[in-house]
Amino acid sequence: MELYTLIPVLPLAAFWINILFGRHYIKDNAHWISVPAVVASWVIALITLSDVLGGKVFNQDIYQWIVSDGFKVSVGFLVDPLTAVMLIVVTTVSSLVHIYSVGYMHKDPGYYRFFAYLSLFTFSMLMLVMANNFLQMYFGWEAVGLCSYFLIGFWYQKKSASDAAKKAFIVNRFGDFGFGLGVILIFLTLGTLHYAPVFGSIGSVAGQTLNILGTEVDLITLIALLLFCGAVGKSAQIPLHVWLPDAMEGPTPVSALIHAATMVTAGVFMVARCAPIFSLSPTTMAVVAVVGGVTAIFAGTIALVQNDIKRIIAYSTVSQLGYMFLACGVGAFGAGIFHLYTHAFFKALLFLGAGSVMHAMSGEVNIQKMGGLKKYMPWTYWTFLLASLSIAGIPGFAGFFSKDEILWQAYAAGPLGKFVWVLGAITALLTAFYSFRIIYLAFHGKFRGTEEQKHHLHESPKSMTLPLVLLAVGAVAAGWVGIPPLLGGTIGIEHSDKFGAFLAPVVGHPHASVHTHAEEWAVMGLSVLLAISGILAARYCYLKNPELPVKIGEKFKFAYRVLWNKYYVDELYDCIIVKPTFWVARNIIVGITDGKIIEGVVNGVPAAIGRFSESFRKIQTGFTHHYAMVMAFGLLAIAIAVFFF
Amino acid sequence: MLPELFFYYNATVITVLSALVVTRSNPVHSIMLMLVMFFHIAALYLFLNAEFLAAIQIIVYAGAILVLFLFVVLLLNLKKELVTQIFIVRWPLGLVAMAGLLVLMFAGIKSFTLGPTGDFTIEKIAGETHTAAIGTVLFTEYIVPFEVASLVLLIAIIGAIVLAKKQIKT
Amino acid sequence: MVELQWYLYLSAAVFTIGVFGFLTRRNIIFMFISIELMLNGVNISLVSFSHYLQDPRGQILAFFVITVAAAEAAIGLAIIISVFRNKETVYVDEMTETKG
Amino acid sequence: MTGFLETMFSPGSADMILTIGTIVVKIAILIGIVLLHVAYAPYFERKVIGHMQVRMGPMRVGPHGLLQPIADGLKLFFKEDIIPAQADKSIFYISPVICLFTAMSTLAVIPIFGGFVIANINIGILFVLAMSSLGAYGIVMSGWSSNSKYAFLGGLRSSAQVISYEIAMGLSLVGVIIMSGSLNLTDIVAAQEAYPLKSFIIPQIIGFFVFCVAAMAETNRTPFDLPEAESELVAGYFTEYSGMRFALFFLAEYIGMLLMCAIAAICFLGGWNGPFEVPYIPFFWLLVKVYAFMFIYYWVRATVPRYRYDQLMSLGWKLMIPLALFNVVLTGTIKMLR
Repeated sequence: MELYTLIPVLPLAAFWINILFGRHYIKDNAHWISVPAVVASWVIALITLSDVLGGKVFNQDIYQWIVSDGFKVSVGFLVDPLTAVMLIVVTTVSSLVHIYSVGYMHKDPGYYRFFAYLSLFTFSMLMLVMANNFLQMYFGWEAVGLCSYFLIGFWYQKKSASDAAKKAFIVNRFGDFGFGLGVILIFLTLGTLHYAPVFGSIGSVAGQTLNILGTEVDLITLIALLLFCGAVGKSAQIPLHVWLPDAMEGPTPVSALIHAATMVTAGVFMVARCAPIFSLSPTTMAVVAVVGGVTAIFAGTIALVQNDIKRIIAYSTVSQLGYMFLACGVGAFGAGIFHLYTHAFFKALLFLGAGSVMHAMSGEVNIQKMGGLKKYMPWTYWTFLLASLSIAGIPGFAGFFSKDEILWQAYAAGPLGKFVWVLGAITALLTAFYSFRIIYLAFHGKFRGTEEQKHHLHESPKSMTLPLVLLAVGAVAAGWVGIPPLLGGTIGIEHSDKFGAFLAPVVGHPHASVHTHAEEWAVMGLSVLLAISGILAARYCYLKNPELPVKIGEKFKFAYRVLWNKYYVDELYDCIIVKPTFWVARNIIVGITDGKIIEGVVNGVPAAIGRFSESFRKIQTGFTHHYAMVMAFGLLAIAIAVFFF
Repeated sequence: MLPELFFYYNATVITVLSALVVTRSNPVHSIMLMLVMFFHIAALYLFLNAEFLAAIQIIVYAGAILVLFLFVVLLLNLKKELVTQIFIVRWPLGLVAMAGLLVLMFAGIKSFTLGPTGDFTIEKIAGETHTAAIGTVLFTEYIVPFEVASLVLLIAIIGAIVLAKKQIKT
Repeated sequence: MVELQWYLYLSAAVFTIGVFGFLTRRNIIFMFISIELMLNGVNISLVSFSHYLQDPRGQILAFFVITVAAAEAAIGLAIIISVFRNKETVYVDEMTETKG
Repeated sequence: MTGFLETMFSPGSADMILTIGTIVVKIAILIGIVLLHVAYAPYFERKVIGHMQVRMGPMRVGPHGLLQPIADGLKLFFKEDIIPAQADKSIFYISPVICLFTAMSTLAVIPIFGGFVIANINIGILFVLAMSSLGAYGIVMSGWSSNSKYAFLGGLRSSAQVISYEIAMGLSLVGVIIMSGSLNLTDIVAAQEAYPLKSFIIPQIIGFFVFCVAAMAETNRTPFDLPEAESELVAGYFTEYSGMRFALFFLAEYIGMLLMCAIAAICFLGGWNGPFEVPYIPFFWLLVKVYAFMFIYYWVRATVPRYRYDQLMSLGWKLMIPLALFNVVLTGTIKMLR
């Protein structure tokens, strides 16, 4: 058995142990099971990375899952550069979140349950990224969705939490439906679900069309769009982004792990994994780029005015995910994955920092009621600041390299690229602004909460600050593996940094048109300028002139209202989907289908049978021998029939 | 000559004993006759190169299942059995069914021909002993049915305990 | 060498005797014994097939038949005991609760 | 067994007569030895227990009472054979025979020393287990057919006990089977030569312990002699037997004991292998081991009080069987890892 198999198996074992014995035996020692398991996975993931860096690619089936005539699916693992990167991201963040949770979930009645679910999630995510066929990926895809449901609704006594869990689950279902159809379509087209043969032969069906209701649709475009549907749902892109901000009802470590670093990025991972399919469909690529760009700016604007610290970060996540799709859409899959990788560190750090703040503030999430926390919780403050600098894209930090890479690749990718580049650049400004808005409102100035809260302020325990510090290292240094050639990063392939060169065998390399270094410098300079101006604007608005934002809000009342209400998307969905569904359910299904048809059938059939059996049951004498005799003579009759006819 | 004699002896004894088994009035006698019959079946298995099955036949059938029957018979302690009628009123019907089946089966067997043979030869069994040969097949190709069989037994044990337990008055 | 047919004749004979017992005995214990007879008849044919076809599967099947027989005996006898406890009888023609 | 049968049935084989002749001679030798041992085993027992209770034991008949067994045998021969009026005669006749038959036929597979075994079959251990499981028939049938409540209760108790402890005994032998990879008793002895002390006693110490306890229970010996508890059941399942038929039970019991000792010696103590070879007496070490084991039987009888019935059952089911299962898992794991 390969060592790699252990990576997902260890968290699975931890899950089973915790869920089976947690309630009565393990109780508050659950972390002694889950943490070592996940850390061990992390160690093996590091070994895996070094193997892959050494040029090893592992692709092997370990178990025949389904064999049904021509349909064969196995559980197998594919370890290539893309998987290796994802393994590092998932296991690192998961380990740190596990450790963080030891402090954060301390004294929670569902302690063992929490760790069991976290481990199950880690297992599912690892299955997703290590899959070597679409069905296994789909399994992982659904399993992470399920874990997300469990964990959002972890405090299920709270109605808002269970509602949010249901919302996340149902909204994801829309996307997964598309994804499932895409997988089925791949199987129908190519007769297999393994990556290698699918990607190898997808080119052969280029140009084929499918007749749907009289319209000729390009087959590959249809497949890619259906797959992208899944990505839209899972990665919370427009129009299915509504679940992610609500998902913040779950415990904060969950937000950091699932709704920032790993699960929501599964969509990006999937698109990058299916790069050979997407690359063949320019239409889909354009859709991906535009959806990503629009989501980025859309979520960024909403984040400007929100007050809930976790929701701001959640919208920021949506926005950054848009960035990643933007990169994928212009063909720079490597840049997208690079941003995914750096984003995992600084976004997890932001969430864990927010969790630390909430821990200190006894669960308060409104940044308007915070302020001046810098001196009470220095560790949290400094790590949070580093993460914010990183997300804002200040040179030297991880976020800078990935964001710059995306913006440059977008700029270099033709007219559509230019358009999404503009969206991305504006988003960069917004990102810097709202990130530092949190810093200035929460950590600077005077404390605006109650006296009781002030009395209670404290730095979080070691088990919480340690992951913060470790993630802060990542938030600063993670980007250094992908320093662009322009700044002296080694050149693997032309126009590529080390990271891109590492991933190039899997996701390919964008065909950038020839541009001058001057242009590249200009793009980079502009993004840095935007980031700095965003920070300064935030400083001006929230530190120097605290009345200014209020005034602006009064002046542009309509815009403010729209942003405050998140563009009324939830209300829109309520009107066009939720209300009609309820109406149909209540009036048609309950009233007519259930009440008349089904009940009529349900009551009518038994009544008829009852009348019929009234006369028929007299055959049942109750004598076993009569039955046995009938059986024997029946057997005899059949035997005679077979023998003589 | 001897193998034929051995077989005919066994076959006769098995047939006669099974006929006696179903017609005795005393269940204890019937069970003892069945015990003897099982021995002869085990001997047939030995003759068919299935020594492990022969041992299983004795251990499981004679040593466990029949003892279970015996226990139940003793537990019920039937006094009426010896004086009441043995067969149901319409027992000739059963005889007809039996005769019909027998004739049909014999007729079917007469025209029976053997298909292609496999690789489980006497030499192979002698080479690795029958137990090992059967075990290899059982634990590789038939491991899932084997596990299912263990579950069936487990369920049977639990079911038997639940059924036979005296109701605890609450 | 004994022909396979002879084993099959024997098997059929034991089986039909079992059928006869099952169909005609009043005592439920004897009905169970008859079932055991039928199973043994089948086992004889399985093992002889296995021998003559030189294929282990017949013996594997016989092995499973014995397993199932054990389970069946355990459950069946437990049922007998619990019926006897409630009805004080082992005669199936006195158990007609399932009459329609 | 296949080989055995085929040799016997191969038509026109000149070896046939020779083979059968050898077997008959072997059987005669074995039965002679065993009957001699069985005759003197009770004498040995009475002496051991006597000395443990600071008395002499049988002293009257012959020097140091050496002729006592012969006197006892003669007495049993001439006693009247009483058959209860209400007894089920056929079963009453046959049950002591079943007891003796199962015990005696087991002797066929016991190797006395390398090469000397009547039937060197590949399923030796299974045969032993099969026969000991049949022993229950003789006991329960004798109890039932006597038509007496003491005998009946004794029979039921005994068969329940034998069946329960047979599981533990079988499972304790599984460890040995796993380690030697064979069901053939001669092969098992051969497999032990590679181990310390030329025996499985160290790696299979748990199995040995379970086997010892189960063997005592199987043979209805103190502290598990409930079926024949004089104070409760008069004499248990053979209360109604007398004379020769009683002697058959007696014989079966002591042969059973001898068998258990022999199997313990063969499966756990290395059989006829010893620290050094004794010239001309290849079975010397087996004999030593068997008698040492038998001495432990008597020792236990002289010192340990009888168990209560529920204690006996819970000991068997709740301690011995789990322990034996644990041993199986442990042995299997170690075997797999090596």
